[in-house]
Amino acid sequence: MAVRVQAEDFDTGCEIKALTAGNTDIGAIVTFTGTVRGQAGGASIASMVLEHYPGMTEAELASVEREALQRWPLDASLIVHRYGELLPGDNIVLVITASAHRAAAFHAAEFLMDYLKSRAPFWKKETSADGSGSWVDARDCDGGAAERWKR
Amino acid sequence: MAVRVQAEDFDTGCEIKALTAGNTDIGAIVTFTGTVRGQAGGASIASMVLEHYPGMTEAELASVEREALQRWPLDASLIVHRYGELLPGDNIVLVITASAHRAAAFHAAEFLMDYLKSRAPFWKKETSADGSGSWVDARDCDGGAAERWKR
Amino acid sequence: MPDDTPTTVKLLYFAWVREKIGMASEVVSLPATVKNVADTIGWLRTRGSGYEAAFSRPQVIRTAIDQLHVKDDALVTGAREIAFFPPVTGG
Amino acid sequence: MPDDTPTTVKLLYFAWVREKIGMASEVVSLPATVKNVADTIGWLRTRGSGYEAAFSRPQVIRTAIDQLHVKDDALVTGAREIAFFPPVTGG
Repeated sequence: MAVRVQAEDFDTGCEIKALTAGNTDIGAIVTFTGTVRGQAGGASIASMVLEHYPGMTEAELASVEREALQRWPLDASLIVHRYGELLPGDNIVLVITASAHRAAAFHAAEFLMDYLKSRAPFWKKETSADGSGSWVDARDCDGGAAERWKR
Repeated sequence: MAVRVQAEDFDTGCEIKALTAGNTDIGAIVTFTGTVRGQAGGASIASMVLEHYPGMTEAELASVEREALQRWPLDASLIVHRYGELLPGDNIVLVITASAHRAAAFHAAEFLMDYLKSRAPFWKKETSADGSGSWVDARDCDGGAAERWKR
Repeated sequence: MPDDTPTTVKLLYFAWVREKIGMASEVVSLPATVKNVADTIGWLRTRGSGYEAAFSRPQVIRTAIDQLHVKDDALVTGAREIAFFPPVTGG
Repeated sequence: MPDDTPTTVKLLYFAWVREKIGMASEVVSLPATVKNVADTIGWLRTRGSGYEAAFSRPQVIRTAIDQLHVKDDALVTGAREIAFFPPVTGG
């Protein structure tokens, strides 16, 4: 059960090993890795800057993780989110969930991503190939994706 | 788009890298890793043997993968399933799905696991700590999990 | 082929079906009276106590013809390979 | 605290709110008439063209008080830190 906000890259394989080493109760591990796409709405992206709200980011991610732990029987979980300048293909976010139950691991990971996208204070600014920068607009469907977990 | 049936272990991190290297269209990568649990119904498991039907296994996994590709916009996918003798904590199965869309990657991975568990000709025999062996019974809920994707 | 030509086919057994029968595969000539999967199972049960033990609960036996899952009423005519096994437990 | 004591609070701005205002944070004394988030935004808009540009569409401004998401009618009394930002786009 951990949350990290960092400028450094992460390695999904290493994070899985660190999270699950020595635990033979698990059975099911789901990871979600989000990466920078080279295209956005037809335009080429040269780079991206992820701004965040230090302190609140960690608090929101921890809160989202606690909510997942209350809903699903997880043996382990991890959220890693990067900030700073990123290039196409770079890692942005990693979510790992581990459980004895396959469905729990899948649903908790999907929940974590949906909630994180609607709540964690990050903002993306894309720089296109011609050097112009623009803030990414929030997509309505991200709010909707989080909405369906309401209860 | 690949299927592998092998005795050897796999490394989830390496498989992600190999599958997605150089592709900056992706954005979302989901992995499911299934591992051998050290307990089954309260009894300790010393080891497990996975028997399979060579030829049919590969054909069924490829068929399940084709079905997923028809349903979701995937940029890449991989199914790796091991056979032979395995110990608690060992990897059994890996599914990776990569897409521009987070929901597609999640749902396709869950579908692949549900279908694979109901269709791929593998059988698990567990050896308990006292040396007795027993074939694992199919769980009704695995059939049900596949059933909900019917259309 | 004419109805009364015996079908020569490879049978494969997996998991506890294999263990109860005591072999992994065999080649047999199916009698002309054996038309579908259920007939094949009925005929196999007459071949000895191992077969009888393996197929005593036909409802838990799954079948593949030429490596495709089939139901009990699937015709075995022209089959090259028929496999019998318990419900699968991979993943 | 009595109603007419001015609230001294740290304001934080992120993303294009920060860019339009031209700074990332400042410490201000809110007038006693400013009771909630909507009042705060209304008051900020009177402070110059950068603020007016940042808050010209209040419906796309999100607010956190002491690092918790709040709605426009949340009271600012006792707040140590109020942050204004566009809808989040992480993940």
